[in-house]
Amino acid sequence: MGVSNPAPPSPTSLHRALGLSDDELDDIRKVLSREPNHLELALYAVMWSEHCSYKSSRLHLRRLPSKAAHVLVGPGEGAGVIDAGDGIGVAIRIESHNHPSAIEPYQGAATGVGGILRDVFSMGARPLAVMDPLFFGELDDARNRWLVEGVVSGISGYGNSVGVPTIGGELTFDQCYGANPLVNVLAVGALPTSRLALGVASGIGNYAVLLGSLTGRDGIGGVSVLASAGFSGEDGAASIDEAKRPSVQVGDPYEEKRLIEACLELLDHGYVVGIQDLGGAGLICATSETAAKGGVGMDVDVTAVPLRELGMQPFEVMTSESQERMLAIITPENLAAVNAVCDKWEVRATVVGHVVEPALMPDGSRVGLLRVREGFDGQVLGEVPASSLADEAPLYDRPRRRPRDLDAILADDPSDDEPVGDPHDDLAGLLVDTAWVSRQYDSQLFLNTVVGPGRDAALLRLAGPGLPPSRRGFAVSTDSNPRWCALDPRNATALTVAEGVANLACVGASAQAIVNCLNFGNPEHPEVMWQLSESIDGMAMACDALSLPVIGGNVSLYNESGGRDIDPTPVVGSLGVVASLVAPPPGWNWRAGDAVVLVGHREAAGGRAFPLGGSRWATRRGRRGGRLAEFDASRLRATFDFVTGEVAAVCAGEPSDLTAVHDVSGGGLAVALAEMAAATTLGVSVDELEGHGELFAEFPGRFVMATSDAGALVARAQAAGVPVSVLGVVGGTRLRLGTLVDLDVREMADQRASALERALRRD
Amino acid sequence: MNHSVIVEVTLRRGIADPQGATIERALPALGFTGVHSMRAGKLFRFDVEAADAEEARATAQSLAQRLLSNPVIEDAHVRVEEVRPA
Amino acid sequence: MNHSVIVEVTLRRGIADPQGATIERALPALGFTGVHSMRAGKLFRFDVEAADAEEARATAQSLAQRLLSNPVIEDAHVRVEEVRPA
Amino acid sequence: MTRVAVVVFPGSNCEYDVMSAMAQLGASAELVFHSATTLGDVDGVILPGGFAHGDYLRPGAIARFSPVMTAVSDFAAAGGAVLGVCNGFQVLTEAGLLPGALQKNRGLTFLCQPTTLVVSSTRSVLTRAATPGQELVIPINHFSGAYTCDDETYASLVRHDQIVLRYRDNPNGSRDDIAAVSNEAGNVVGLMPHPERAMSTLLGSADGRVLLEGFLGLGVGAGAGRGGGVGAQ
Ligand SMILES: Nc1ncnc2c1ncn2[C@@H]1O[C@H](COP(=O)(O)OP(=O)(O)O)[C@@H](O)[C@H]1O
Ligand SMILES: [Mg+2]
Repeated sequence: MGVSNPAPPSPTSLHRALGLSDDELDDIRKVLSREPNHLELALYAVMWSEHCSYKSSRLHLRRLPSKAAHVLVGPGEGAGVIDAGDGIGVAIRIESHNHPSAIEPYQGAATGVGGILRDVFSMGARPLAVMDPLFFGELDDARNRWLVEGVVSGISGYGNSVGVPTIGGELTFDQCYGANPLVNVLAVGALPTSRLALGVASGIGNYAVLLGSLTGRDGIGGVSVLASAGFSGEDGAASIDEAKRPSVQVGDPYEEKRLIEACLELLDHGYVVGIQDLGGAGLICATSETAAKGGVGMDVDVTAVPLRELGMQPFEVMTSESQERMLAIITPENLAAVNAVCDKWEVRATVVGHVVEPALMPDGSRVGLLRVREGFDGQVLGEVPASSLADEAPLYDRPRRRPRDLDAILADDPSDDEPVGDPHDDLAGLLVDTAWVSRQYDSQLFLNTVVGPGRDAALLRLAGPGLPPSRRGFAVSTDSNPRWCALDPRNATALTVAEGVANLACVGASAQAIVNCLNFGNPEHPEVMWQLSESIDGMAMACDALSLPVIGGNVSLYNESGGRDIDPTPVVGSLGVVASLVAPPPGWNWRAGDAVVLVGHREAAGGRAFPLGGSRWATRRGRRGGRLAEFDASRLRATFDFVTGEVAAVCAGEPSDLTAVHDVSGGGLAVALAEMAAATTLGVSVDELEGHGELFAEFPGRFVMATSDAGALVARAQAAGVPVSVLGVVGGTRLRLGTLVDLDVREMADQRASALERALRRD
Repeated sequence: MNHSVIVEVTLRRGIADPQGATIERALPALGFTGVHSMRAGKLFRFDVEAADAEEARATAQSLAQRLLSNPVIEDAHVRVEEVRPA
Repeated sequence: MNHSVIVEVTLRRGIADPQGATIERALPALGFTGVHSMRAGKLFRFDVEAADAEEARATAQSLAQRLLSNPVIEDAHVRVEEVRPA
Repeated sequence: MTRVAVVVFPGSNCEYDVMSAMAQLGASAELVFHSATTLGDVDGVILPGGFAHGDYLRPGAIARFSPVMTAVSDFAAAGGAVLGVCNGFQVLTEAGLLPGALQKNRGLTFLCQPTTLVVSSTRSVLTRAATPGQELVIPINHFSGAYTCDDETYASLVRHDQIVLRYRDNPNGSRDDIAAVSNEAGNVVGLMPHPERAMSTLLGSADGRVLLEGFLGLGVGAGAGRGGGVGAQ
């Protein structure tokens, strides 16, 4: 299939139609020392978009700590990688697929899974697990129910079929996500450290081979406008050819499955010099980034790219976001061997690029040029410095402003509210089992899943095809709290990091690193930029205090609808390692007669003993103001270390009196106790509680533990300098919490189990 | 009156159809040559109680758009087939 | 000559159709009344190179029986639509 | 039985899990790619779970035409022990090696959850080491697992004692709670649950062992079931 000639020089309005500002056009002119042509303008437009260049957030992201001795690869590659021991690296990455999911929930979510997996196996890691933090509007709206069902079945349809277990996630409902749901996807993979691969092009004369699907007009964002500009003359934005509308991408998990197997086999054989996935901005992104990283030039032959549709323009070929494609850099000698592996897996492989010498500039410097050509020896359709696309995008320090009404909101504290109403209703409304979601996901493939969805963190054996033998395990948790973040994004994000570490501690894993997905509103609103900056500072503070590197992330901005921004929603994915995993952790399985103890400070750090600001309890009552607990690093560290050690001993098969562990998180102590009772249908009786505040206040750093020997556990906690108090004894069929709650456990458990499905089915 | 309706839902032109493509790739091995442009879609048959075919078509059209397809990626085509007393 | 073919695959009578039943159950809540006997099926469109419509139909029929449907639970119906030069 | 072929279609994904279960039981298992025309010198064949050819069209619909399936049919016809797990079961029904078909689950969602199975026949190569009425906790993991057949086929299944396992609490709408069926001879079995996922208490259950041990002819007393000597070729 042929490509047509480059379009004539751009009309002045074209760059704006493509989403480039006048200043950005000037920057391009400076880089090129001439006017860009249509194709070049299109390449800059996609590469300098917010999505690809992080132009509003890059300045702030630099404040996050990303280094540690065990970090093999930090931010900037497909995924971050840590050394997990035993010669095994663990790769992790999180990304958002919010906007596509809002219009086609099934395919939007499905292609989100596909994209994040490619990030992980582009590092040479076999994808072992997916998690899916999801945020929707309230379920009384039919469209939101349609979105939930579509998104969940999309993740299920793609993840199960591609053969990667989905082991957990988040599920949050709030009116602020009504028109703008958030669909984040996290993936973890593991590799023999010797197979680590990077997205770098090197070796003059090497080939860039495009692997996988045909290229169609998928997801050609604002650039689609260019098409009509190219054909319909003067005003680029005036008429959009219907046929060239950006089209929704459709996922093909079967292609991806074969692509995973083929790529890992290529890497095992050592046939690959560098490899990168094709994500946003497609081929132009993969070619310019690999060339820029290698300091080389690259010639790309647009006519070589296998196409799905007739009549595609060069800019469409270069920027298409067709799914299930990878770019591998190989030596010419290995081409036949690469083709043989690809044939076996029925994966298309086409040489589309040549690595070339950096060009000699008039000033004597050498610059790697990305050249788009019609045939390797044919006409040059566009020619730009590769690094100008990849690394030299504009950087904005957008105005920031603390919301003017924030003080009033903070002062309106629900902690002072009289607990009118029925605490049973309050508790029942907070108990929602997410099993309706997670049972639609294969959570067990590879025989690694020791703790699957529905508990605290997920815990998996660190094992998989092609990995060296190991007794280790790894744990993953995703956490977020937009209600907190709306009040105090700095402290809230720090506390969210702490929640993640607490969840890992519950399965005996010590936290090694985090990744983040920063879902925020419109960065052109100074309040949103303030939230983003505060949130990043809070994350940095917590990570410094807990010695956690941030090894990757993703920023999703412009999450708004009708001019209203979503509540700030930083999602933290945390990764931990268990040194010896030969027995399951205690989980929530307390037994009759066990003592139930609260480990950690009973009262929050900061102003109030039992803060209800931003709690689920308050939100249910329509109260969205108030103050949060403070992040107290030394308290948290001591408690986390103690709990992690206690549970890790159980995982290692050591004798222990510990029978159950659960951290106190969303919904507070009442919800934690109710969840444990529901899991076992065994009740508990707790006498002394400080009223509804202690039942429903939310602040991390507290754990409910059950033990067959309270004296021993209390002694160990005290020796570690961690506060501990005995709450009560397990037994009977009722959940009794002070004088406020007295419920039949079985009934409560049934209600909790069916709550989500009832809300979705409206009965 | 009962109108028997058929709604055909197919992916819009330009939208990738992995299912159709996979079926097409399997054909040569089965000895089918000369078969191409395979596209997979969905089919719904149902009865609509309506005074006349036009009313039935309108109901079916609305159902097709709102529930049976997502216009962002799919086209829906409605056919009113036969009429039987309700 | 290219013959454009449509194959409709529907569940055999007597075989339960949970998808059709689920859609039908959802209808009243969406304001659709008088719609019933909903059955869900599949649709395949493809081109067959053949000398004439009969040959095209025979190829499509065989494809429909051998691959596109599972005769244990499904019926397949073949329609040759239009003819275009190959 | 100690040598087992594990058939890999493009899109299969439980092959490594089955391999590891086989290794745990001391059998030597080898992956056989779908394009192979022979199975090699083996005593049994397993078609693992996954999504052969993406499950596009229908689960198993394209896979059954793979070259290796001719060898599998011949092996089965000669009395060899053949096991299809989940997607493998779907392939065996599409290939006509087992009666009936597997339809979408009643609730129209994928289901990954533990189920309790009741052994209803011990005449098959899968259940020959189990006892009738024995309950086993084994997870399911499928979208299309509702066993379907016409009345005539059903009567014949009952008459020939081909219903191998039933769900205690039917999760997917299968006819008569059927979770596994065999052919008339009992040497070809398909089941929707995943016994290889129930091999260790670390992962929740070890109840799959009795099935896979039986398949390998381990723990089968002389004269019980069809015995271990069903290997062909
Ligand atoms: N969308 C989802 N997909 C899969 N699992 C989920 C999803 N949402 C929640 N879960 C699981 O439900 C459990 C409870 O989630 P959550 O209340 O967020 O836990 P915590 O408060 O401990 O962080 C976790 O194991 C989580 O992985
Ligand atoms: Mg938790």
